[in-house]
Amino acid sequence: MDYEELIINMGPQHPSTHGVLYLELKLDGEIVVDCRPNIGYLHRSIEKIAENRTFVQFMPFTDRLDYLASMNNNLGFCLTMEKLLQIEAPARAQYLRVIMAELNRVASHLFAVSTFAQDLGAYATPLFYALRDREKIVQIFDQICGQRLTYNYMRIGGVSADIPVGVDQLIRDFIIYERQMMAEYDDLLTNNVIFRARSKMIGVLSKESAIDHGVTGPNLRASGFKWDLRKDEPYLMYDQFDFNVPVGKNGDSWDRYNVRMLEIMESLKIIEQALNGLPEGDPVAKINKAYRPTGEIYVRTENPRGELGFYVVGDGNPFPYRLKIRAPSFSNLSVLTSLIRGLNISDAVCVLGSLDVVMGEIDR
Amino acid sequence: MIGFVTSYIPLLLKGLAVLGFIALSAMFLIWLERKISAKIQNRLGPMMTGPHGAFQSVADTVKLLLKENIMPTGADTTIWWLAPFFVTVPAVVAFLCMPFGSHFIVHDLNVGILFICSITSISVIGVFMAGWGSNNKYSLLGGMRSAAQIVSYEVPLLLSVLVVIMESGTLSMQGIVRAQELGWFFLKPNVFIAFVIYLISATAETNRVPFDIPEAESELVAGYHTEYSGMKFAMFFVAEYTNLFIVSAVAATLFLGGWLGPFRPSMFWFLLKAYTIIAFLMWIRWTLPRVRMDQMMGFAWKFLVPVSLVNVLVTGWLLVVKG
Amino acid sequence: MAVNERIPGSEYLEKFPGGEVILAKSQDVFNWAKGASLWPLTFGLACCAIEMMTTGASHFDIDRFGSGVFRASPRQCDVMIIAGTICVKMQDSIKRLYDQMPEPKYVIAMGNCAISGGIFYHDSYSVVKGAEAVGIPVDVYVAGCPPRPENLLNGIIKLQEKIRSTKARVT
Amino acid sequence: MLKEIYQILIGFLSILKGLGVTWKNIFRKPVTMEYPLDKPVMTAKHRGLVDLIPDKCIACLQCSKICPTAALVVSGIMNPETKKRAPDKFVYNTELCCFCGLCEEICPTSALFMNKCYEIACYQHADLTPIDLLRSNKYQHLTSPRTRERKK
Amino acid sequence: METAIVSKSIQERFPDAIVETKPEWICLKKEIFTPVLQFLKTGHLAFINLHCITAVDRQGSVEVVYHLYSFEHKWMLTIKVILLDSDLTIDSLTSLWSAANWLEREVFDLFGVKFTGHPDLRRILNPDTWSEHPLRKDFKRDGFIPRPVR
Repeated sequence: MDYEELIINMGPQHPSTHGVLYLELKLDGEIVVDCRPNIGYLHRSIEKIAENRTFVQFMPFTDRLDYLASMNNNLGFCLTMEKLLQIEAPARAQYLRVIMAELNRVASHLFAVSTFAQDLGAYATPLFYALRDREKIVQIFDQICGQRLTYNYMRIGGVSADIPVGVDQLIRDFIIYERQMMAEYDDLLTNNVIFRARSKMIGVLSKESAIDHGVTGPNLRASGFKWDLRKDEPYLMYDQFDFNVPVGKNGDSWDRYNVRMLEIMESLKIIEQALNGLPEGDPVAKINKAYRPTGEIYVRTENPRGELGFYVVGDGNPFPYRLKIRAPSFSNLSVLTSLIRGLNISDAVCVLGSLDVVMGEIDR
Repeated sequence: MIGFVTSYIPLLLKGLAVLGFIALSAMFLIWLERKISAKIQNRLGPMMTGPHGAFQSVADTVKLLLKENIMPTGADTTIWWLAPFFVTVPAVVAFLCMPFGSHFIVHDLNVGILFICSITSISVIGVFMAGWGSNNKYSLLGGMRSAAQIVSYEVPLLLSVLVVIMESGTLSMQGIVRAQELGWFFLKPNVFIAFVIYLISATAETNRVPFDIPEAESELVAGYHTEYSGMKFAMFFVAEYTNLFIVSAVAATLFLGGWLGPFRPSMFWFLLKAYTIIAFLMWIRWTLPRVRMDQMMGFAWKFLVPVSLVNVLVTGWLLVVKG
Repeated sequence: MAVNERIPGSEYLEKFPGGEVILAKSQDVFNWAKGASLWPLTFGLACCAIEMMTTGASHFDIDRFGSGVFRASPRQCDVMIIAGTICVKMQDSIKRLYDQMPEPKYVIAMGNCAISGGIFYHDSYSVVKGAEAVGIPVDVYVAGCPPRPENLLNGIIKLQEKIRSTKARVT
Repeated sequence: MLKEIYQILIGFLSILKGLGVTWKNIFRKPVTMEYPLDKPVMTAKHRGLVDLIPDKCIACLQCSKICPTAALVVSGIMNPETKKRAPDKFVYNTELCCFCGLCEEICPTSALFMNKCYEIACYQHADLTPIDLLRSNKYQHLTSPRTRERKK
Repeated sequence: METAIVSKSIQERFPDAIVETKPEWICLKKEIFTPVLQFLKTGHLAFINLHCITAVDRQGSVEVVYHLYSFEHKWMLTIKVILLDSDLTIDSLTSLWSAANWLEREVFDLFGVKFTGHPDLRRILNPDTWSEHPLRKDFKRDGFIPRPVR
C-alpha cells in the first residue's frame, strides 16, 4: 500500500512565519519529511537602488533592512563608510552610538523572545508585555531622533543630533524598570514547564553545522560557540565595557531563547556603563555630499540577529559602484531545512520562531 | 388532543428560556473573554460600543449575520453544510438537565450527568465533519487532531465524574446537589483530586489553551473552522462558548454544590460558581503556552487515566470502610 | 462618497408599507455593527507590520475599536490592512487573499509603500507601485513611513465613518 | 517513579508561578493611551509632514537634491526687485516621502521644516500626491478626529 | 596576519594559482580554484567560515568575491575570481561549506553566474519566470523608473 505525502503550503501569509516566508512542507502524517523555504516575497532590490543614491541618501534604506534593529544597521553602514573614508567619529558620538545600538538590541530581543513564545501558543500575553516594554524604548528614540521605527539617526562621522536633556534619566529609569520585568518573564516563560517541554531538545543545531552554514549571532552562541564580535573583534569602544557573552549548552530552541534573554541583561549593563562614561563634546556631523571614495571595504558588526556585513566598492563617484549587504538572517534561515526534518509541524514552527529571522534583511 | 398539546406548552417555554439564556450567555462570555484578556494585558478592551464595550458582542453577531456565505470549491457540500449544526445542537441539548436552581431545571432526568456527558461528546463528530468537508489541508489536520484529543480526554473526564456519582449515590443532577448539602464534595481530598482532573480534561474537551491544538493559531491558521465565514463561523463560536459554560456549570454542580448557598435565590449561587470557574479557565487561557500533540496524548493516557483510576479505587475503598 | 452595498432581503422589506423607514433604520444598525467590529487579517509584509502589531498591543490597543480580533484565515476577516511593500513575487498572493475574503470587505493601505511604492518607487525592479497597481480597491490611505499607531487608529476611525455613511443599494 | 512525580509537582508549581505573574498584572493600571480622546503631544524633534515658510526660502534646490526619493520638486526664479531668488513652484509628494529629515537638516535658511502633523489618513489618493507648499492652507484637508474636551 | 602570509603559503602549494596579490584581496585563477579553497579550509590557516559570496559587474567581466574568516587567527580573507562575460561559470563550493548553497543561488539570480555542481541552482529572490539578471549594469525592464536627477 503506497502512501502519498501531504504537501502543505505554509504560505507567504501565515501567522507564524514572521513575515512573508513561504515554506513548502512535505508531510508524512504530522512529521515533516522535507521542507523547501521560498524567499523573495519582500525583495525590494535595495542593492540596485544603492547604485543610484549617494552615501548620505542611502542611510534611510539601511533602516528598512532589519526593521527591528534600525540603529544597528545605521551603525554598520556608518562604520563601513568611516573606515573607507578614514574618518574618525568624535568620542561622544561613539558613546551615543553604543547606547542607541544596545537599546535597539534590547528592543529587538524583546520582540524576538515574545514572538517565539507566541509561536509556542502563549497567545498575545507575552507579546503584549514585551511590546509594552519596547514602547518605552521606542518613545526614548522618538525623543532623540523624531521617528519610532526608521531612525536615520547616525551620520558618517558622527550622529545627527545630540541626546536631549532629560532623556538619559529616562534611559536609567527604563533600565531599572526592565530588570524587574525580566524577572517576571522568567517566571512567566523561562521556568514554565509547558514552555520547556515544547522547546527543550527541539531543533538541535550542532556547533560544526552552525559554522558550516554561516550561522552567526545568538543562534551560534546557543550552540556552545563563544563568539561575539563586540568581544572578539572589538569595534566602537566595546572593549572599554565589561559584559560577558552568554553561551548555550546544547543548541536547542530553548537555548536560543535563553541566550537572548541573558543578552538583554548584558545590554542593559553596557547601556548603564556607557551612560555613566558619556564624554562631553559635539557629536553632531554635518551632511557632507562630497564623499567620493575609491577602493573597496568589507566591515562587519554584531547585529541582534548575527553579523551584518557591508561590502562597498567605490570608484570615485558620489554613488557606490556596488554595495552588498550580508544579512545574518539569510544564513540563519538556510539552516532551517536541516533542523526540522523529522519533527512535526508544531516543532517546525517552534524552530522557525527560535531562529528569529526578519524577512526585510533576508530579501533585501 | 388539547391535553396532549397543552402538556408540551411548559416544556416549550422552558426550551425558549434556555435558548434565550444560551444566546445571552454566549455573547456575555465573548465580551468577558475580551475584557479579561485586556485586564491581564494592561489594556482596555472594547470601549467604543456602549459603556465599556457592552454591545460589542451584539455588533459582532450582527456583522457576522451580514457576511457573504462562501462555499469553498471542491468542498463536500452536505458534510460541510451540516458540520456547524452537529457542533451547536449537542451544546444546546445538554441544557436539558442543567440544575440552574432548586426549581429551575428543564427536566430532571434520573440519568442527568450520564446524558450530559454523552451529548457533549457528539460535537467531536461535527468538528471532524468540518475538518473533512472544507477540502483544506489545515482543516483536515485540525479535524484529526481534535478527534484524537477529545477521545483521549473523555476517559479521565468520565472517571472523575464517576467518583462524584459514587459519593452522591445518584445520577440525577438535583440529587447530586442535594447530596452536597452536608458539605461540598470538593472539600473531600479524593474528590478534590477528581475536581483537578475534571478541570484539566474539561479544558481539553472545549479545545482551550493549553490544549487548543485543533485550532492552533500559529500552526494550522485557524484549524477546522478555516473555511467557514459569516453565520456558520458564528455558530462555531457560540458552540465553543456554550460548551465552556456547560463544562463549568457541570463542574460547579458536581464539585462546588450547584445552587446551594446561604440565602434564598438559588440560581444566583449557581451562576456565581459557574462564572468563577469560567473566569479561572479564561485566566489560564491567557497565560499558558500550548502543549504539543503527542505530549497532550501522553499526559492523558500516562498520567491522568492512571491517577483517576487509583482515585476511583480509593473512593470505593473509603465508601466501603466508612460504610 | 457612498459606496452602495446590498442588504440581504432589502427587496422584500421594501414592498411592505413603511418598508423604507424600517430599511433606513435597519441600515443604520447594520452599518453601526459593520463599523464596530472590523476584524483585520493578520497580514504584515514589512516594517509597517511592526507598527500594526504595536497598534494591537497594550499602549494603543486597537481592541478599543472592536477590531482586536486578528483572524489568520481570510474567510473570517472584514478589513485587509496592507502593511508593507508589495513585491512582484507577492502580488498574486495578495490578490488571491483579497478575493477569498467574504463580501462586505474593506482595504486600508497602510504606509507609503502600500499607497505608491513609497521609498522604493524609483530604481526598483521588483516593487509594485502601490495597492491599486495590484487591482485592489483601497478604502482608506494611511500615509507615513511607517505611520504612527495613532495614525492607523485615525485610519480605522475614518473607515468606520465611511461605512456609516454608505447607503444600501435598493435593487 | 518518584522522580516522575517530583517532575510533575515542579511543573505544577511553575505553572502557578506563571499564573501569579498574570495575577499581578490584572491589578496594574492599564497603560493604554485612548487615542481619539486624549492625543499625544509630539516630541520636539518629531518628523511629521514637510512644511515650508515661503518667504524664507531662497530656492537653492539643496533639499530636492538631497531627497532620497525625489519627493520635492522645486523651481526658482530671480526676483528682480529684491535681487533674491524666490521659489515659484514647490511641490511635495507625500506618498513618496520617507520622512528621513535630510531636507530639514540641509536647508541653509531653515525655511523648510517638518511639522508635527502625524494624522495623515484620507479617502482619495489625490489628497496625498502633489501638495503645493507655497499655499498657506496646504494641510487643511487632512482632518483628524475630535479630541476629548478636557474637563478642567 | 597579512594577505602576504596567506598568498605565500598558497604559492608554496599551488605555484601558478595566484593571478595577483593586493593588501586587501587575492585574485585566483578560475581553473584551479577549488583545490586552493580546499587547502584554505582544511589547512593550518583554518578558514572554516565562508562569510559571504558576492559579485561585482565590471562591464565586460564579473568579479566573484569570496569572504572567508578564520576563527583561530581572527582574520578575514577576501578572494576574487575574474570571469569573462563569455563564460560565466565557476565550480560551486557547496561541497566545502553548506553556507555557499544559498549565497551562490543569490549570485546566480542577480548576476547570472552559473555554479557547476550546485545541488539545485534556481532563482532565490526573483520570480522563476524572469530571464534577466537585475544587478548587471546593462539591465533593462519595463516599470523600472530611474530616479529623476533634480
